[in-house]
Amino acid sequence: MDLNLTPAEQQFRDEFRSWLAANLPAPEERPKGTRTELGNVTFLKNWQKTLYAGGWAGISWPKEYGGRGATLVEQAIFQEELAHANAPELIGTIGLSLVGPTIIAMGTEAQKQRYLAPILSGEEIWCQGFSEPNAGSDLASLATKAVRDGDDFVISGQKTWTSFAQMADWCLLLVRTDQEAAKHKGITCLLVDMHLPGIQVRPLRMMSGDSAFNEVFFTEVRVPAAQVLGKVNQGWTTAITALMNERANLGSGLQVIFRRNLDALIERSKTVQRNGKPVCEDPLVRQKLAQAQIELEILGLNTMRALTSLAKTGIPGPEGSISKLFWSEMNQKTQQAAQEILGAYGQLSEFDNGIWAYGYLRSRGNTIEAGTSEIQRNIIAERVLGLPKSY
Amino acid sequence: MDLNLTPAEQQFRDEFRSWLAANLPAPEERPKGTRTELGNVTFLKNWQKTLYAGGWAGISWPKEYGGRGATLVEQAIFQEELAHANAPELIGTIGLSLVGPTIIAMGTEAQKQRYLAPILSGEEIWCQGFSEPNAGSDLASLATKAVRDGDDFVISGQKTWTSFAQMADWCLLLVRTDQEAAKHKGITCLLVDMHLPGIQVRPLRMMSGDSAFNEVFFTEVRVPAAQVLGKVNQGWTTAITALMNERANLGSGLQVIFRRNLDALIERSKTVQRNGKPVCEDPLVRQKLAQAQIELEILGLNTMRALTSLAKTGIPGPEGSISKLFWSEMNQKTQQAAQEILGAYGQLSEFDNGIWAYGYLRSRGNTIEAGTSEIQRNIIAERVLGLPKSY
Amino acid sequence: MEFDLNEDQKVFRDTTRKLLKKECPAERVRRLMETDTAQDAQLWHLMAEQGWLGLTLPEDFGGLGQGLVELAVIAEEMGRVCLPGGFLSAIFAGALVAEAGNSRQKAAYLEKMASGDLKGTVALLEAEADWNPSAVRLAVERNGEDFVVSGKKLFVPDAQTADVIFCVVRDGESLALLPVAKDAAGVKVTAMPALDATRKLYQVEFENVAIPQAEALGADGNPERALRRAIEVATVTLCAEMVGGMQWVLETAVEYAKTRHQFGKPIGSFQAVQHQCADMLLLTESSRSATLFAAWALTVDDPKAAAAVSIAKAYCSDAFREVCHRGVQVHGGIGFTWEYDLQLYVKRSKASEILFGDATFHREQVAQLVLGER
Amino acid sequence: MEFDLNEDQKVFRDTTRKLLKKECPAERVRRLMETDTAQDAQLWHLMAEQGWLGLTLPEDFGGLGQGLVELAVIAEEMGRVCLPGGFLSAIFAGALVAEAGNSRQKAAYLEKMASGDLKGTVALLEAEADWNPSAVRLAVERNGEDFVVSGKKLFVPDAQTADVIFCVVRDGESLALLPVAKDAAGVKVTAMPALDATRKLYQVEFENVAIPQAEALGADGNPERALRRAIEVATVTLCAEMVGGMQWVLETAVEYAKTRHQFGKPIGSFQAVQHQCADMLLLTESSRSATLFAAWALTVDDPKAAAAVSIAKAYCSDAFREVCHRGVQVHGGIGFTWEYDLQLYVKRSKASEILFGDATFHREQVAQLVLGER
Repeated sequence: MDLNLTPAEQQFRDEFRSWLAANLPAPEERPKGTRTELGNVTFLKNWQKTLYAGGWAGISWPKEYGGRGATLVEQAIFQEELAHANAPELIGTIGLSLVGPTIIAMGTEAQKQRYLAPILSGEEIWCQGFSEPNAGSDLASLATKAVRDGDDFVISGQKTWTSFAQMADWCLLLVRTDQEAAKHKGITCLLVDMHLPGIQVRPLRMMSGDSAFNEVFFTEVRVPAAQVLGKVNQGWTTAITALMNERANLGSGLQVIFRRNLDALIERSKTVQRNGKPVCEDPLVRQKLAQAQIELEILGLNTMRALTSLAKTGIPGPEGSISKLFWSEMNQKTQQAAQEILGAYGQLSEFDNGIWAYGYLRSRGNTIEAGTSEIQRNIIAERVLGLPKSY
Repeated sequence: MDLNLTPAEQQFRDEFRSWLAANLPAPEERPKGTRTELGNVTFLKNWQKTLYAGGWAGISWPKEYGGRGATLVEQAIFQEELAHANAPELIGTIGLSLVGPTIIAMGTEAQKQRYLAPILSGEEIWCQGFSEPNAGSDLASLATKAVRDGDDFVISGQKTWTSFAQMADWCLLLVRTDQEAAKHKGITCLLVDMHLPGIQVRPLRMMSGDSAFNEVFFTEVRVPAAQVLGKVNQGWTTAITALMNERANLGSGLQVIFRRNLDALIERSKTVQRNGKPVCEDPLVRQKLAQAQIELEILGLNTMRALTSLAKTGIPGPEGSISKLFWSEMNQKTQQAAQEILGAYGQLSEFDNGIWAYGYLRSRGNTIEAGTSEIQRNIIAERVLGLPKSY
Repeated sequence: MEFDLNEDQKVFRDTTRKLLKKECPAERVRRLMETDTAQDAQLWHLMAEQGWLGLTLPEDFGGLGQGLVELAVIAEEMGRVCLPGGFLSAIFAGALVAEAGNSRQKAAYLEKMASGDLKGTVALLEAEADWNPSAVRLAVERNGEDFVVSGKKLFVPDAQTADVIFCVVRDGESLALLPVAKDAAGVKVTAMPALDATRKLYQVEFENVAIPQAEALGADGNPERALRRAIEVATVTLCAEMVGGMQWVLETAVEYAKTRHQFGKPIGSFQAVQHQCADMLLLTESSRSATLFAAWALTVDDPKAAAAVSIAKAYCSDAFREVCHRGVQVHGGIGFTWEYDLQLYVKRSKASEILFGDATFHREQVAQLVLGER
Repeated sequence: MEFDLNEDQKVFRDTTRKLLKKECPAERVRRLMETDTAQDAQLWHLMAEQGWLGLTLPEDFGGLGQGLVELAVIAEEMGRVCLPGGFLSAIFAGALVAEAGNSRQKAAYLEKMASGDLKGTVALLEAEADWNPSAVRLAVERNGEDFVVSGKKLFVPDAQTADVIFCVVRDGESLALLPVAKDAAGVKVTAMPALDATRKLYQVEFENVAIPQAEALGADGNPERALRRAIEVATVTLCAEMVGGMQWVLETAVEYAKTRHQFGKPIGSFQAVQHQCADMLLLTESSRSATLFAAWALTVDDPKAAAAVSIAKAYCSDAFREVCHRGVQVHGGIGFTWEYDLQLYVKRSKASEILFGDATFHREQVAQLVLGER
C-alpha cells in the first residue's frame, strides 16, 4: 500500500508534463464544443498525431504494436496530466481504449499490423457497432445479420447508439452469423470499413440537443471473411472483452471532465448570489458541494484500486461495473446539485455557455449508456457476489 | 371536492369530542409504555369497554352487528379525535380493523353473533396467524397443516410475527388443508381459540428490544370444523380480504403516532442546541423538519382520498399498498431525520425515555411488516398499473 | 368530506382532455417550441373561447367565477399535453389584478384578459432570482403624479407576447405593482433562452418608464399581500400542470414497459422496472393529493392554505423530476432521444421545479410555519 | 503507486481475522454488551499480547511503530466481529499522548498503554456534543501550580473502565489536555446508556479536581493541533471498523439471499434483492477505498490527509447505515429480530455514524477545504 508515485512513475509524469508544456496548442487555437462536432475532427486528429509522434499514444499498449509499453498507472497519470493541462479530449478514444486492446487480445498478426498503428496515430477513427433498436440491455439478441457469400460476409441490419460513427473509418461490428444457434452462440465480430457502399450513418439527436450518437444502417454491405476478429460464431467473447475494456476505461477518462465541471461549480458558487450572499455561504449548498467532492474523490480512489488490481490480473473484470454504476449516479447527483445551487441561472443557454443545462440533460443518459444501471447491478450481483441468475 | 366536514360529520366530531372530554381517563391514570406490555392489558380492555358502552366501538361497522353504522369518514374522524385527545391506543385493533370486517364479509350468521360483540366490547382480543418462518413474502407457501379428524381439524405447525398473541383470546389462522392442491388452493381460514391445549406462545424479541410480535406453536390442536371462516380450501380469498383491510386501516391508525412523534421532534428541535443556538435555526434541520411535515400531511391527504374512494366502492383495494409503501418509507426517513437532528441525544435511553432510539430501530421493521416494500411495489405494478407478473 | 372531483369536475376534465389531445398534439408542441415565443394564436383563441382564460376571474368582469379546483383540473390536462405558451402567465397576471386591482382597474383589465384580447405577465424576479416578494429591490421613484422605474427584471415568462407587464417594484417599505405596456417607450424585452423551450423567459429592462401612480395596483390596500395571494394561485396552477406531466410520463412508461421486450419478456415483468413504475405512481398520486388540497384550501380560504401551497410545490418539484428520471430510465436509450416526446416533459419538469420557488425554498416556508415563526 | 495491501499486511489481516473469529464470536459480544462496561479482561489481554494496543505507538515507548494502514487492517477485522469494549478509546488516548506528550509523559503512559496495563480515554464532548475542538467550553482555572477543573463532560466512551481520562478543557484561547485519574477525588462517572451497548458512554463530572500544570499534555506545543491529529487517527480507525461491519453485513446478506427461498426460488434471484446487494457492495468497497487512503495519507502526512479523513468519515457514516438498512431489508423479518446478529451491526452503525462527527459535520469540513476557507 503506497500511493506515492514510484521514481519511474514520477519520471514519466515529469516527462509528459514537460512535453505537454512544449507541445500543447495554445487555448485560443483549440476548438470549442465537443469532440463529435465535425469541425473539430481535423484539429483533434492532428492532436492525436502530435501525441503519437511524441511517443504518447497507446500508453499501456505493448511496444511491439507501437504503444509505449508503460504501466496502467502511467496510463492513468497520462490521463491526469491531460486534465491538469486542460488538454483537448482524445478523439480516437474508441480505438485507443476499446478496439485496440481487443485486437491485441484476439486479433491475428496481420490484423494487428494493419489496424493498430493508425489508431495510435489518429489516422483512423473507430466506432463500435453493438447496440440495436431491439438489442439494448439484451445485447445478445442482436439481429443485424451477416451471410457468407463466397469469400465475403454480406451484412444487413441496423445499429444504434454508435458514438463517432459520423467520422469513423472503421467499425468493430457485432453481427449474427448463425440464425439457428442459441442467441449467444451465433454472433461474430467483424472489422468493417465504414466507407463501404451500403453503409448509411444518421445522427441520433439526444434530448440534450447534440448528436453524440448515431444510427448506422447496413444494406448488403460486403466484407471479406478475413475481417473476422476472433472466430466465426464466437463473437460474444469478443464483445464481453470489449465491453469490459470500455467500462474499465470510461471511468478514468470521464474523471477529467467531472473534475473540471465540479471546479467550475465551486467557482460559480462563489459568484451566484442568494439572500445578498454568495450561495457558497449557504449551509445547504456547502453540503451539496462537499458531497460532490467526496464522491469524485472516491471515484478516483476506486479507480486507483481497480487499476492496481487490473495491473496484477491483467484482465478487466466485472469490477468495471462498480465503477460504471458509481460514476453514472455520481454525475447525475452532481448535475442535479448544480441545478439546485445555480437555480434559474443553471437553466440558461447563455450562462456559462449553457454547460449546466446541457450537463444536467446529458447526465440522464449516464445510467443508460454503456449498460444501464440495472444491468450493472445484475452483473455485480451475479458475477461479483455470486447470486443466482435473475433471468 | 369538498374537504369540509358535512354537518353530520361535524356533529359526529363534536359529540365524540365531548364524550372524550367526559370519559377519557386522566393522563396520570393511563399506563406508560406500549399496548403489548401485559400490565397495560386490563386498563386497555377497560378503555375499549368504556368506548363500547358509549357507542364508540366499531364506528363503521353495521349497526346490526353492534357497530355504529357510521361512514368511513366518521371512522377517520374518530381516529383523529383520539389523537387530538392523546387517548390510549386501541388494544383490540386486530379484531376491530381486520378480523371483524373479515367475519362480517365472510362469516356465517352464527359466527357473526358469536364473535363480533366481544371484539367491540374489548372482552376478546384477536391475533392474526398468517406468516410462518418459511412463508413471509410468499405467504401462500404456508405449511401449518390442519387435518380433518371427525368433526375436528387437528392443527400442527408454527406461525410467526403474530402481534398480540401473548394476550389474545382468538386467532384468525391460515392453515393448509389440502397438501395436494396448488399452493393457493389448499388453504383454509380458521377461527381458533388461543386457550386450547397445544398452543404455545413465545415472544419474539425485536432488535428494538421489545416483543410486539410472537411465535405461536401449534401441536395437535383440535378445532371444530364449524370454526372455518369462509369455505374449506378457499382461505386464500379470506387472507387477501384480511390483508387489504389491514393495509387500509394500518395507515390511518399510525398517523396518530406519526403526528405525535413529529410534534415532539419539532419541540425538541427548539431545545437541543448546536453552535450556541437551538438546532431548529439550522437550515439543514429546517429542511428535514419541513420534509417530514410535508410527507406526513400528504399521507393524511392520500388517506382521505383513499377513504373517499373506498366509501364509493366499498372494498379496500390494492391502493392500500400505496399507503403502506408511503407511510413505511416516510417514517423511516423521519426517524433518520430525528437522529440527524438530535445527534448524540437521539441515541440515549434516558433522553425522552429513549423514544428516538426506539423509534429509529422500530422503523426499520416498517418496510418489512404487513408486506415488504418489495411486495407492495409488485402489487402496485401488477394490480394497479397492470404490468405483467414478475414471478 | 369528499376528496374527489365531483361529477361536473370530472366531465370538465374529460372534455378538456379530449379537446387538448386533439388540438395540442406533440407535433404542435414541437413546432411551437421552435418559435421565438412558443405562443400560438389559434390555441390562445381556443382557450379564450373555452373560458379557460377567465375561469377563476369574477363573473362581474367577464370571468366564470370558478374555484381553483376547476383551474387545477384544466391545468392538469394542459400539463399532460405539455401545452406551450402563456397560460400560466395569464393566470398569474389575472390573479394579481383580481387580488390587487380596484374596480376601475379590474374593469380595465379583466374582461379583456378573460376574452384573450389582452395578454399579461408579471415581472417579479431580479438578479438573485428569489421568489420571495420581500426580496424585490428594484426601486421606483416618485415624480409628480408618476412612478418612474429604471432597471431590470429577469426570468419574466412570456414577456414578448404580453401586452401588459405587471412590474413589481419597491416603494420604500412597501411594494408597488405597476402595469407597464410592453410597447411603452423605455421598455426593452430580450430573450433569455433556457432549457424548457415551451415557456420562454425574458429579461425586461426599464429606462425611465413613467406610470401614473393611480394606475398602480393595490395602492389603497396591501399590494404585497395581494401579490403573495396571486403567487399562490399561480403556484397551485403550476403544480396541477406538473401533475398532468407526471401522469403522462407514468402512463407512457407503463405502456412502454408492457410492450418493449428484452430477454424474451416484456421489460415490465422485471422487478427493477416494476418498482420504478410503482414509485412513479406513488409520486404522481401524492402530488395530486397535495395539489388538489392546496387548490381547495385556497378557494375556501382555509387557514392551512399557505402551508398547503408550499407543501404541494415542494413535493411536486421533487416528484415531477423524479418521475421523469424514472421514466427515462424505464425507457432506456429511446427515452433519451430528441424524437421521443419524453424529453419535452423532462425539460418542463426541470423548469417547473424552480418556477415559483424550488423545493428547498418551499420547505423553508413550511419550516417557518411548523416552527410557529409566522 | 500501489493501492492494495502488501503481502505482510494481507498476512496480518488473515491472522487477525482468524484469531478474532475464534476469540470473539457473536455469543461473546452478546454476553459483553449485557455487562456494565462491555469490557473483557481476557480479550484486552489478547489485544495487548498481539501488540494491537501499541501497534502504531513509537517503538521507543513499547509500541510497534506501525502505520495507520496496519491499524486500519486490524480495526476492520474488529469491526467485522463487532468487537465490544475500549479499543478505540485506547487508540484515541494513545494517539493523543503520542502527539501531545513530552518525552516524560510518553514514557509515563505509552508503555503501559501498549502493554494493556493502563487504559485511557478522552473526554471531549459537552452539552452540544460538538466534535470540533474549538467548541470546548469547559474552562479550567489556574491555582498555583495546578489546573483546577469543575464541570462535566458527556458521551465519554469507556470512562468506567479507563484508568486515566484525558480531559480536554478550555484555557483561555488555548486548550489544555488534562490527564485525570478516573479514581481521583471529585471525579464521578455515570453511565449514559445508549443504543449501541457494545461501546458504553458515560457522563464524567469533575468537582474541583486539581491537576499539576506540568502534567497537562502538549502545554509546550499546540495542544489543539495535537488533539486534532489524535482525532484524525481515531476517526480513521473507526472508519476501518465500520468497513469491517459493512463487510460482515454484506456477506451475511448475500449468503442469506443465496439460501433463503420464497416463491420457489432463492430470493437472491429477484432483481430487487440483487440490486440491494449490489449497492451494498458498492458502498462497502467505496468506504474501504476512502478509509485506506485516509490511513495512508495520515501516515505519510500527505497534504490531503485532513480532507481524506473527513471524506472517509462522511462517506462511511452514510454507507454503513445504508448497508445495514439494506441488509435488514434483504433479510426481511428475521433480520429484525434480537436473536439474529445483524441487529448488533445496525446499532453499531448508528453509534458509529455520529462518533467523531456525523456526515453533515464532515461534509462541512470538506466544504471549508474545497472552498479554500482553511
